[in-house]
Amino acid sequence: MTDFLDPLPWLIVLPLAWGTLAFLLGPGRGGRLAVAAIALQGVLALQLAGQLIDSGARVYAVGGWGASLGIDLMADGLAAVMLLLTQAVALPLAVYARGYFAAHPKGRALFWPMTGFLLAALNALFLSADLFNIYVTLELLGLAAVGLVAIAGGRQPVTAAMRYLFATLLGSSAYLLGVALIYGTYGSVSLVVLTPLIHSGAPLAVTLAAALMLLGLLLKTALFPFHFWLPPAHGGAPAPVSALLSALVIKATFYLVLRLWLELFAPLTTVAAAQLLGVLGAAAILWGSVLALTQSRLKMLVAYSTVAQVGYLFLLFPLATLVPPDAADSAVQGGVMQAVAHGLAKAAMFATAGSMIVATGRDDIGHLGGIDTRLPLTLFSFGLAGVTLMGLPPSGGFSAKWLLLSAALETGQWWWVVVMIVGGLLTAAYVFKVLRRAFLPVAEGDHVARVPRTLEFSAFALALAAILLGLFGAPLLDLLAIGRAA
Amino acid sequence: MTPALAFDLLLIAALLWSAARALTIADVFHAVVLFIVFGLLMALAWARLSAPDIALAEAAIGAGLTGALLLDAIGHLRAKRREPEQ
Amino acid sequence: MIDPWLPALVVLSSLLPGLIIFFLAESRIRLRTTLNLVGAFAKLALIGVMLWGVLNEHEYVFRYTVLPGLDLVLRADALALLFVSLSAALWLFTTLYAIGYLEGAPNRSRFFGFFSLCVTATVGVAMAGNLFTFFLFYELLTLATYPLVVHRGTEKALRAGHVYLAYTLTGGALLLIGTVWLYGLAGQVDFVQGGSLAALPPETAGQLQIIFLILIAGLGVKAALVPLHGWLPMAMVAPAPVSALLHAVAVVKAGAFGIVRVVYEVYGIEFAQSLALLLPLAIAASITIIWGSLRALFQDDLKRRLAYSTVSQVAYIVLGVALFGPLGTIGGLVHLVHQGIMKITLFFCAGNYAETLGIHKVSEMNGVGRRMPWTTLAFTLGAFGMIGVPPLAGFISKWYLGLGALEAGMPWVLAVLAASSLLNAAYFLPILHRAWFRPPPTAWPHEHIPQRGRWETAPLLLLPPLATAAATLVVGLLAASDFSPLDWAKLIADREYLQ
Amino acid sequence: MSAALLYALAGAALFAIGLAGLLLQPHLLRKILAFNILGSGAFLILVGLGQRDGTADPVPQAMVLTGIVVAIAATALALALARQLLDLTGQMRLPEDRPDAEPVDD
Amino acid sequence: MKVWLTALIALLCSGLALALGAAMLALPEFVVRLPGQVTANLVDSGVAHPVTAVLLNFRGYDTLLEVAVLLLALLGVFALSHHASGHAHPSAPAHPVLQTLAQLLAPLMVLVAGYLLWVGAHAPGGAFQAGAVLAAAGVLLGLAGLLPAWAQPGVLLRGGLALGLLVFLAVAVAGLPQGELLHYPPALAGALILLVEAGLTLSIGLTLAGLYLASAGWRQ
Repeated sequence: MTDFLDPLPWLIVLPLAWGTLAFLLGPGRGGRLAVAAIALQGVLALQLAGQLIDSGARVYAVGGWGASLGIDLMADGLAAVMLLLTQAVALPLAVYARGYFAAHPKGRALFWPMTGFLLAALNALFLSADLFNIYVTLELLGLAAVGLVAIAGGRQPVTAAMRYLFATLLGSSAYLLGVALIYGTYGSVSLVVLTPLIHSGAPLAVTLAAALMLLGLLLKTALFPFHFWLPPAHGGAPAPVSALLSALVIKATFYLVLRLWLELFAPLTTVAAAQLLGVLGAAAILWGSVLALTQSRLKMLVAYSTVAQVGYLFLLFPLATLVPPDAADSAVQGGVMQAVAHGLAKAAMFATAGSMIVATGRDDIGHLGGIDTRLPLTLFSFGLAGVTLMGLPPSGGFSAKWLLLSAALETGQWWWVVVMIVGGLLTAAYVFKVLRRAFLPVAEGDHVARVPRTLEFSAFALALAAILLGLFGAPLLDLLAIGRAA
Repeated sequence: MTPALAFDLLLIAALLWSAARALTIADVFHAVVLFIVFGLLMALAWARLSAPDIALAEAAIGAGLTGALLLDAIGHLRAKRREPEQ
Repeated sequence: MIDPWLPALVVLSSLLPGLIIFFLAESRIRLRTTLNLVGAFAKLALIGVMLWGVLNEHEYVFRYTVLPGLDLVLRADALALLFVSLSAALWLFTTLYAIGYLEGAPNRSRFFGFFSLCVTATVGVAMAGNLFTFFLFYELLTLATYPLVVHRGTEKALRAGHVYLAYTLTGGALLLIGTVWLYGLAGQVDFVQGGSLAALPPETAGQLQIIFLILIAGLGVKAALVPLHGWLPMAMVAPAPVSALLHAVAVVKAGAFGIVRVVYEVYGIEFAQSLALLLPLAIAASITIIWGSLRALFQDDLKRRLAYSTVSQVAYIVLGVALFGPLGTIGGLVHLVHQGIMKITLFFCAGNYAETLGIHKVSEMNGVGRRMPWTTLAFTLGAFGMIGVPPLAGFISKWYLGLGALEAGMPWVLAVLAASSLLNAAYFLPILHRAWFRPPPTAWPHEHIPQRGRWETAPLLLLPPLATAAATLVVGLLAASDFSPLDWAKLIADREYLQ
Repeated sequence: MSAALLYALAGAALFAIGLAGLLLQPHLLRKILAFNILGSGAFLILVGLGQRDGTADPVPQAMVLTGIVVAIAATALALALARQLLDLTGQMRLPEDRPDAEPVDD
Repeated sequence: MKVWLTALIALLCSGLALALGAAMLALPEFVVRLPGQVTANLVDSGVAHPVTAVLLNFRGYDTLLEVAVLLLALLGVFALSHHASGHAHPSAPAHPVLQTLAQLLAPLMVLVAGYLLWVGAHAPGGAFQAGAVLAAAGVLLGLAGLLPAWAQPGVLLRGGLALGLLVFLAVAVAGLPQGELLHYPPALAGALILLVEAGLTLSIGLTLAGLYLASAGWRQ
């Protein structure tokens, strides 16, 4: 398919272009452009999904060379789902960011160009079918994320950004070393070419490469015990940035782990490794939730909640590795559903947290009194997002939990059931820790200002989407199935 | 052994030495200088690997610009140290 | 054909007003009231239509597939309508009462918003067509009632809310585990008369017993079965209308109703019997009955005494379910309705005492009958009903429970019933004696609402309890007539034991 | 074995050295040096293994050119952050205290 | 840091090195071999120098993203130097010798850059090396305080920085009607690549210089 309006290349070109133009326009400019462009990206993503539904997965040879000489892009159901998630989260957040930075100019100077490059990196990463090209997208993504964390300056954010930068650089270096080993073994970096070549008897170099690449990506995904960098970075950045990072950036590296595990390195995966990933996920769920409970700052609580929710994503590996296919399918569906649901819900949660902080003028759970009367919609949105994270029906979080639970019971791995249930209760504990504070009357000495309408409604849109996902999840799963059979 | 091999081994030894020293030597300024040396050695290595483009880039960017950035940072660090703590 | 949409509309008729009310300014009292009442009457009308249909063997089913193998089903069958009509009717009364009760109080939009959500969840629970749907509304009920429990925002209220969540969310988690496990075992099991698990291979019996245990535990939390009842007395800090709703209609009933569904329409009464699950259930219920009554004896706080009375009374329903045989079924089901009507009356009255004269303790009730004769009359009717004095509602329930016990060959249950009736008398009669025959104190603890002509208190506070009190009398007297709760319960029992 | 493979082995050693430095050295400048050495190691392996059969391979060479530019970009950003940290905290090392315990600015 | 932890990390790193070495010595024959393919397709690539062909044609997409990385890093440095407290160098009047040196060298360097750019088509060299030299010139001028007016922050400078990426994107998209993204018709390939490289050289030069000057505390 080579017509000028093919959505696939434009999903990458467009954000690069508007990011650069926003930079050209000058500090703080380009917000309107961004919103319009992201809306267009959303249309493109839908169009691409439509193509996939009509005619199956696509491979796109950039420059017409094709693997192994050139670089291939690949769009299958999984990629399409992630692309849809990205645009769906980015659009409300862009609207939100315009309002937020209007109220809070600190750090708006270069927000739009960096966001443009961030989104370009995400779309490019989801579409790439070339190991080295993925490395480049990873670096683009990492630097954009770090830049955004530091964008507002200040002691805590800059420290966090520094830590984050080293973590992400170390991660991508490990990944690059893996790529080098793969190329050195087979002479190609194209997924299409490599996937049939790798089998259980692969040379040591390949096993080593797999380990290095996965480790690097886990570090970037902040899976326990590699989570140390995440809370300060996500908790310290401006609210729209935190939302972007928690909702999308860590999902990108998770997506790569999933792809490599299920496709390229599938012949090398073992039950032991899968169980190990599951154990780390479980540890993340429990540890992250407990720490979230102990936080006194709202954004740090939400950030630790991300640490915990990342854990759920990794429960899919023990449930999907070397088990009956239907169980594996529902595990993968559950994991992806969790990624999508958490993306929407966590974006909403950070957005609402940001609004509450703007309204109360401080980032302190102890001073949320009166939010329920002044910002009812915001609090309602926070509650809805909380419902998704708790995995209560009807919500995307519940659908994900349901799929994972059924997979766990079907494969007789009841211990993951226990973990998920306990995690859900802990989530409820920290969500209600915030809600009950918000129900209190305004404490004397505090005052709760109103916030711009756009802040309230954009966050509400995200939260509502997370809930509706629970009612309309079936089509998403159909889309996900495209190209997964192979 | 052939002189080429000898040269390679020598070069590699120098690479490892400069790298290790750059990370362990006490004074940061010396560390940076050693790193620049390391960069130039890398350029040599690239030439040996019949990759002249990389050699050029490494010399110009890896050693040159990175070195300049690092030295400048050191200057900044020194200036900072000299100031009375506020 | 609109039929499938009727059940959905019943849910929406309170969901939409609720959601709108959230965003109404505090001052829009008239609009808020109109929305509430329109919703309540619309619901009643819809239910009326479906009652007629169901009586003529018609079923209304709304089905929507959420995920492959996971359907959201709303079904209006006889059993559902029994509970739905109860909820809808009592919701109307409670709304009126709450409007009067909260006059001038802060955060009313929030209150009525969650109040409507709460009823939405209840009717959803009533019409849930399978375990997943039931679980959905069961959890929604938890979320919708929490803000009502903590409505006052005091430290005490917040602590109560904490306990409430800890109990109910854990219960919900158990229910979820049981549901997933059962779905994994039997696919999605819709609620069908006579149950559907009997077909499963015999080697799954062990698992089914465990699942039953888990489900009952999950439901028992809301049904306040001993020892899972701890949250109920604490939740008394909530405003009176909330307590009324929690106890008479929404929360505890949701639990009890869930047990009914699980026993009759998931497992099937015969199958449950064959798995030897009924006797333990009956024993648990009996213990709860006695224990609740005993604790009630020693409460001076009026609402707490009523709370423990609820613990024991709701267990009657469970007991009826656990008695194998149609008569027991009838007793349990009819008590579902009767207990609701009687208990809500008592809570309305307790609220009136507190709001009008600041009376919270039994010991403060001397001579209150002279100051507030009508309220006290309603209270008396409710109390007699609870004790089981013929011909009031409570008598009918206990009568059938007794017959059911004999039919099921569990005569010892009669002893339990007798003992609990004695205990009921022991904790209600002293109140009545104080209220009617003791001389009133020189001054009431805190008289908020002075006597206004013939009105002993605000009209909106007085009329609802009188209405429900009258109802306790009527359902008792006209128990034999068509459309009486008893008649309806008989209809259900016939259909349950048909096969 | 070919000279290229020799350099690949050297790359492995460099990667290890850089990794150790990155993890062990508290001083930010040294961490940055370590990261560059780590990267050089990876680049050597990429080209070295790619040419282990003795034939020059332009593809990994081009990849390394890309990598070098990415590395300088990362280095510049890291240095800017380090300076910023120096200005704010007066030292060029990461504070080890729990960041969320720090006072909130703004 | 605790001693045992240090020891552990050291141990792990050496272990990694050994494992890598062992793996490298046990490699099988290549399955795919690209150098042949590169030379085979060199004719259509528009340039004679294989590395340039890979860099700007076969894997030009990598380069496109990489240019974005470079610009992005500069954005990050700008963002930080925005809030930099005044601890930058006092920009003292540069030494006259430096100034004359810069005046002599800068034009020469520009020439060299141009040559590298041109030669890149068939011999080692190309946009990155040229850009680096250009950057050196820029840094020199900057240190000498001789930066031309257009190099002061403003839309012109931003334009120069963004030019390379924008040109590259335009060329990439221009390929869409005939084929895929970044598709060069063989006839035009040489010209297009030169166009892209010219833009890149300028922008890379400015960006690299900017990275130095900005992080060296020159106010942006």
